[in-house]
Amino acid sequence: MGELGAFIILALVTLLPAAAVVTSRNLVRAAMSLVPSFLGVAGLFVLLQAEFVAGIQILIYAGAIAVLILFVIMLTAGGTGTAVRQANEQRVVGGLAAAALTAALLALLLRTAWPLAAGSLPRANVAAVGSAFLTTFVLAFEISSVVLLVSLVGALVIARRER
Amino acid sequence: MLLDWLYVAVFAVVGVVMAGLPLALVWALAPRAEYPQKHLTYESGVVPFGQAWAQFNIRYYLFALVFVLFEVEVIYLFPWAVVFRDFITQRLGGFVLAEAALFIVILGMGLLYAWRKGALEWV
Amino acid sequence: MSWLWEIFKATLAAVAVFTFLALVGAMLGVYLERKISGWIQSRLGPKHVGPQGILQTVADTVKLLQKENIVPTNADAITFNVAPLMAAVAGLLAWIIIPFGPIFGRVVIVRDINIGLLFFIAMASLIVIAILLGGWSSNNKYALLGGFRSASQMISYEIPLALAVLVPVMMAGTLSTVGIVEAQRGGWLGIGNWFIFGLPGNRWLLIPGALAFLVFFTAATAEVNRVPFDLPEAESELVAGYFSEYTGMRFALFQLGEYAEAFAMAALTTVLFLGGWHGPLLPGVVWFFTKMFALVFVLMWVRWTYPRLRLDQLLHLSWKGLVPLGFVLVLVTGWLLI
Amino acid sequence: MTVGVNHYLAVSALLFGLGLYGILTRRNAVAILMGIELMLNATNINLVAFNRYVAPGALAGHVFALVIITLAACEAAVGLALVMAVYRNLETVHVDEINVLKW
Repeated sequence: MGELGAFIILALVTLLPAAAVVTSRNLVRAAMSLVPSFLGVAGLFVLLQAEFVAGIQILIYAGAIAVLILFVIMLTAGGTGTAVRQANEQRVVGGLAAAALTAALLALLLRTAWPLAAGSLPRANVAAVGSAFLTTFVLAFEISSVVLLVSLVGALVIARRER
Repeated sequence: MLLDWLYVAVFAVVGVVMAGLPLALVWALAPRAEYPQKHLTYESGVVPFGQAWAQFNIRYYLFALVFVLFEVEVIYLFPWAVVFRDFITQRLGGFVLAEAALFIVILGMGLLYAWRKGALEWV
Repeated sequence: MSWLWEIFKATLAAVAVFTFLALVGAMLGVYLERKISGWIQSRLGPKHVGPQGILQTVADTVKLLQKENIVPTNADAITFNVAPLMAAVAGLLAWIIIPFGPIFGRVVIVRDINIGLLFFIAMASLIVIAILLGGWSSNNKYALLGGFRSASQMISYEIPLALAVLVPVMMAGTLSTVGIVEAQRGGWLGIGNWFIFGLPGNRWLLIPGALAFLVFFTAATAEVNRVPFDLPEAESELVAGYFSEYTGMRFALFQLGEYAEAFAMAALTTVLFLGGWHGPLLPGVVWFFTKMFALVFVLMWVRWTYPRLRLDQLLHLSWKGLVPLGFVLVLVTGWLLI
Repeated sequence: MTVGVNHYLAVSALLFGLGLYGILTRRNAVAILMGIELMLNATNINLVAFNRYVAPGALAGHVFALVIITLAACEAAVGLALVMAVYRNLETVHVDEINVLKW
């Protein structure tokens, strides 16, 4: 019973701020409500026994990406967004399209019989993730550093005016 | 494991309540003398002018950008650090260290690039 | 219903830790700071309220309770109130993983999360958001710029903090704080196995261990915005940094968050590098608190001995000094461990 | 009743729909990026849920989710660099005003 209660609370903590992000008129408040949504998702990861991924979610999403988004909003005077109309004119059509896709997704996901397997994840999943990274997923480990390098160089070239 | 994070959730909720307690006390106790001048923002005495939003300058963003990309590197180094000693006992220490060294060197080149291109300069 | 009992125990622990932080962290911290800075400048510091001025901070708090909470014109009231709460709660949450030492054979710790250190750094990164929102919501140019500068400083010092934490994690092979302290047990006079002195197996680890201690303590000082890194709220700089619009109790909440984080950083440095509760004769908890308050004393002592760094020197030190040094330390530790 | 895989799939589908709504109906480029972050979170929930319920043996789902978090950070960094460049040149971040093919 406890886990279901926790799940419902965390699902609400994820979905309600996410709704606020997409509908709020004030842009900084939208970015601010992004943080509880990320923390709610981190809570869901904890319920799924993915402790390391939950820690990384809090650290990277709520701690770094949200800060970057807040920085850019404040730097591009988005903060004054309150006066400017935020939603474009295709609001109704967009809403319908999103609702249709969500309904299709729900129908697809909830109706198929997933091959559930018993068993639970290794307890110390930091060590398990570490050994997975270093043995079976070595390529992902190394490619990620190349992706980080490329995106760092690319973002710096785009953002800075060539002097 | 779930219990640890139950403590974290309860700590957050109780923290917000306990931090809100003095605010509620102040709301109850503190006097209210409303006059418009009091609400003007403090510009060291000068009458505030214009909107508060910062004029456009790129260097704040550059530091946030470099921060995000180097923070992401922590994802890979933390599990490596935790599992490093187990690999040493399996005589695989050199191989694993080489992997992490390659990872760090590639990212070090990113830092070097940002350094040479002056992205880390404040001016 | 076992989990109802667990929630009750958790609330008790939360109330206990919060009052400990509010009393020891904020009140005692402010009192110590004023007394020590007085002593360093060969003056007396607070003396009148209570014996030796011990009740000075209590008087300050009561005074703060009567200060009116002013929200500046067309500021974003919700964010204005949420930011200090967030800073205080993040400071509180950082204390969950700090082990105080064994009493009757059981280690006193709120919860030993097995990704402890990652959780601590994640909480430290949440404070940056509180500062940015506080600065933005005050609708004051100087507060906003102060928020930017302070946030830039804190995010720049999070990378060396994370890299310096890697060294003890590699030596101990676990992220949980109790595990790290257990790995520093024993050794000559109970001190020999501290990570600052390297592992018993090979003493060469002394070099990366001690250097990582320095990098961690410097980054911790910068994370907590203390001199020589307290540029954002420096008197000579912007009006009062990100909390120039905050009056009364909300300002005190920001201070509580800051002092709680300062004490947590000092406690974590003892856990990571100075062997937590290990020490020759005295019981564990006494050792832990002496080391923690020694580091808090160093934090306050540094305040009156080092000039304040300009923002570009400060960022220069982090990105061009501590981050490359952090990388080198991780690699050298790895190489020495093989 | 216990929490099954369908619960998590429902939450991630809803989050995905909210993110899509955000992308389709927002004028500000940064708000669109926020919608993308929500959709990426939805996929992460799916990955970790499947890893827990369908294949608890290996940690493939966790590793995949971590790589997605890395790519989300890179995408946010480059996307916001584009927004800054557009703001510097065209003084606007509203996507429907950025219709000039030449800079």
